[in-house]
Amino acid sequence: MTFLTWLLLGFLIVCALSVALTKNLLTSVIILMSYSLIMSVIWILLQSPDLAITEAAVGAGITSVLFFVTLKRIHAIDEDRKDQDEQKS
Amino acid sequence: MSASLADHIYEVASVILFGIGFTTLLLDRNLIKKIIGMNIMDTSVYLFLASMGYISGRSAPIGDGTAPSAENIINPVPAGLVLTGIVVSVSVTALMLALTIRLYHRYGTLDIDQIVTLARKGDEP
Amino acid sequence: MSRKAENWDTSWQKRAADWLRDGTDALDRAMISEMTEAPAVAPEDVPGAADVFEKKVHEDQQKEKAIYQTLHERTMTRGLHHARVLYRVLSILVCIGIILSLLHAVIEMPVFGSPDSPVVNDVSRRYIEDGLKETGAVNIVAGMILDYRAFDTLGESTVLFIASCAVMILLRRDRKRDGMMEKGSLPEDRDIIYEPHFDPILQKSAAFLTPVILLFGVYVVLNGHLSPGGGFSGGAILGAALMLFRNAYGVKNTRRFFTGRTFTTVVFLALLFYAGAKSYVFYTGGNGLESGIPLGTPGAILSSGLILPLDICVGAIVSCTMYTFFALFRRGEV
Amino acid sequence: MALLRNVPFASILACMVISVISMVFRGRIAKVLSYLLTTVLLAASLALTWYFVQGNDAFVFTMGHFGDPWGNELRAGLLESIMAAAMSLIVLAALAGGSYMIRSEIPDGKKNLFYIMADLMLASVMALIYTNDLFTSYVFIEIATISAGGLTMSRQSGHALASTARYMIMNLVGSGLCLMGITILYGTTGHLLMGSLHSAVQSLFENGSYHLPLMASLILLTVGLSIKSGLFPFHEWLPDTYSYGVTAGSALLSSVISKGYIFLLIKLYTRVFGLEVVRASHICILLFAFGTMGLIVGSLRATQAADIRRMVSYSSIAQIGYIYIALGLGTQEGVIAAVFHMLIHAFGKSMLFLSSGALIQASGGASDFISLRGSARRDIPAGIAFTVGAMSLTGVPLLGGFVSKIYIAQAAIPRGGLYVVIVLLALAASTFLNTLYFLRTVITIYRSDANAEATRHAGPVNSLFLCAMVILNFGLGIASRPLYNALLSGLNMFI
Repeated sequence: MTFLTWLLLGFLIVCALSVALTKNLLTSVIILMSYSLIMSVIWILLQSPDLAITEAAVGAGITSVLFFVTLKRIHAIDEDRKDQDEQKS
Repeated sequence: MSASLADHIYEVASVILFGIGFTTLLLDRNLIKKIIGMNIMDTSVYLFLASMGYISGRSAPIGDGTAPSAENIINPVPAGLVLTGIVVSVSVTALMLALTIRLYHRYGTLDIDQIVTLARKGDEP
Repeated sequence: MSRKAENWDTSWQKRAADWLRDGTDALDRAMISEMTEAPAVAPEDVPGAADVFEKKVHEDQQKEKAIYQTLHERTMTRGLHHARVLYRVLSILVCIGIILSLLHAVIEMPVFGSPDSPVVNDVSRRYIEDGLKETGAVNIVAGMILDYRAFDTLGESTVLFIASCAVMILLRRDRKRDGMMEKGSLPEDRDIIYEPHFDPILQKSAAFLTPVILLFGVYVVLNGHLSPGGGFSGGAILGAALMLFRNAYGVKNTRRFFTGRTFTTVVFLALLFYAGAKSYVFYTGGNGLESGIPLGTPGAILSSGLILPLDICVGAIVSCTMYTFFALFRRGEV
Repeated sequence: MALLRNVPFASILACMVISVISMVFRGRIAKVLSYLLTTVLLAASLALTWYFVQGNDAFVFTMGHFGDPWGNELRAGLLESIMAAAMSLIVLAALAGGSYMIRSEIPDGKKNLFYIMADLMLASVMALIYTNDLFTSYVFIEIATISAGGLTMSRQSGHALASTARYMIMNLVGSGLCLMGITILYGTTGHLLMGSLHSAVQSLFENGSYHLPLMASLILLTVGLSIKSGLFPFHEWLPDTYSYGVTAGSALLSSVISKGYIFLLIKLYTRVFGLEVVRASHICILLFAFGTMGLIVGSLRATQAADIRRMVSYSSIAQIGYIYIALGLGTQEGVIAAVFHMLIHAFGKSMLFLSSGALIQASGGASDFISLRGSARRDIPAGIAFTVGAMSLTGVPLLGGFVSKIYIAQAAIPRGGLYVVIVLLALAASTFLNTLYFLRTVITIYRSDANAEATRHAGPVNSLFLCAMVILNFGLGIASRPLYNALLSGLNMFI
């Protein structure tokens, strides 16, 4: 039990550090997703199943989807720009 | 020091996460990274809060239809507060992401310093 | 040594140095290539040599000027690089400083998991021991957030509401005045390129999964007072199911049952009911009246007074808001 | 009479309900609803004030059937009701006085969303004023943050969006620190309601246990709230945010939201930690020092500004500095002087923002000092209002700013020694600088110049409200003694 706790908390910190240090945005969003999943396991360890369900649905689910859609929009804007530039030149 | 650190393992972990998240939110220049940092910071505080409610050897705050005894159940208050907090942070995240999309449309960059400079120079990129 | 040099580009030291410098030194490389470029030797015995010589001197001067220019820029950007390195180091120091100072305070906090910490007091005891009697909810957390501390939760639903309004300010397209707004939002046909390929695998699995997820979400919402979950988690699950459906079947099919008007109506009714019901409870509570809401038998699905209807309201608000966030992010329209 | 006890809860709920109803209507109806709401709230808060002036004691309103340590609570006293009345009046004035700009700058389909933001901002400030519960105040801090962002960005220009991003980031940092502070406080005491917290914190300080965590939470809460209200080292977001939004938005941000945060901080100091504890900790000296520096830096930057709204924004930093100086004295007189200056600044600054907006409108939309020449001749009420506001904040007798400066100096005297010297020097320096930049502006706007054909008047409603606010400012200056006494008895009820 204690070992599991140490492992999960260590994992959380590693995730947070790598999110802060990676350059690629998609990677960091995916790491954030796994961070949220680990967090929801920790809520179970802390005997709070309500939080575990909410974190899994909101943190790992909805928030990550919103991040992905944002990245997609940004990518789409980039493509749009490129198209316009090509049309101009 | 080390003994007391081992007693406070959740608190220590959440403080470290808080520091990482706070620094990313305040000092990273990429807007999306900032938002991620905000999420990490918020969840770290929730971890801190929830770890205060835990009492070793007791079970989750769900009864079985009979009046439970306070000796067997963990403190339910932090769980309720964290539940509220999670929803608040997801709303703020959505708002910030929407703002990021608009700013990227306008200025074609995610770097907040560049955005501010461009905004000062004149409206159009 | 040579091995090390070979691996330098991929080694962690290089990466760390790059990270510290915040990117590669493109300018340095350009500088080096310019410096090492062999100067073209002009032939001496061509007629009009003096002219060529003049030209060459001129070119040299130009080149020199350019090099000075680059040198100047380089020193300037060197300064910038130093500033960036300083910035990074500073941010690490700030991080460590915050962590250490908070650690200092935190290790004096009550020991983790001990039953004697100040947090375990009358407050939690009453929630646990009398919660069932006073709120009728088996799930103590649900009883706490929707009855004892209901004002917080009302505030939280309001946060969702105001966030969705703010996202609308930012992303909703106005059909009438589209010209005045920036041409930001993607036109529909453009969106189709990025959106549905009407992928058969996705559609088949969505056809199977969406009802299951919806059912689970409804279960979580309706059992909020009996089991873990409640309005927020259930609403988020329902919202996720809507997103999945939208991704698999596209906008047109989703708009058959969910438009901006649906969002407005549902959120309007749910929030008004929520605020009205809670105002009644606050009014009676604040003025020392009985609320007269029956609590029912604990454990039954129709029990615990207002908690079940409020959970349903919260679930409706959360699911619609989450889906609306998604739709606005996708197209600027629900 | 018993009905008046419902005013605090009813005003918060009314704001929420009106905002939800505004969602289904168009901008025009939403506007009417907002006006109606603020008027009713103003009347109700005045009635509540009258109820307390009669000699009734402060009361606690339980939100639900469970009292102090278990459920949420609101608490109302004289201080709270005065603040609530002032805030609803300012919201009404800002919305009505700035409506010409809302009409032209915000797209039609989104006007109702702007009014929703304003209504919810009023709800959050009301909740911050009345609440007796720390976690509720966190939730409403977030609502205030989002609504402030919404008010700023509804102008949709690139500037406004960029400054909203900076504003939101700094404010999220502040909210995170506040949440951490609340968490530590909860972890050491086990309470969230201010009444129980107060006794728990006092007994902990007497025992000497958990001293470090308590100090940490005090510092975190102070730093968080001062970041959000724009105290000196954290003020960088403020000028951009105040000068690129719509006029009504800047007036609301500077006069209502930042005051809500400061009021919450005062509440924490007096009702949770107790002034003795705050004075014993060094945070007070820090606030005092930062307030002084903010005063000087804000005034200096204001003299350099080339744009009228930027100048007014920088002068806001200086005025926030005054409030923190008074608060940093750590005495009861200091707190009253801070509240008094908060009121004066709220009225004066909203008037300055509104009148400068009208002057800019009268100069064809340009806000630099050259285009503004002679604008006061084109819009006479706005010119008068700007002059009066400038005079009040500079500290001309008969006006509120003069009295509040005297109160701040008076409050410093009991602390003795260095405090008096610093306060007097800072007051003198800032008065000099205030005179410098306000005089320049007033001379500029009254100069005759060729720009006379660019006349777009801000409308009669704007002029009407500006005149009303001019009268109010004079009233505050002349009737300062009763107000001061009311605040004093309010603070006594408070603790």
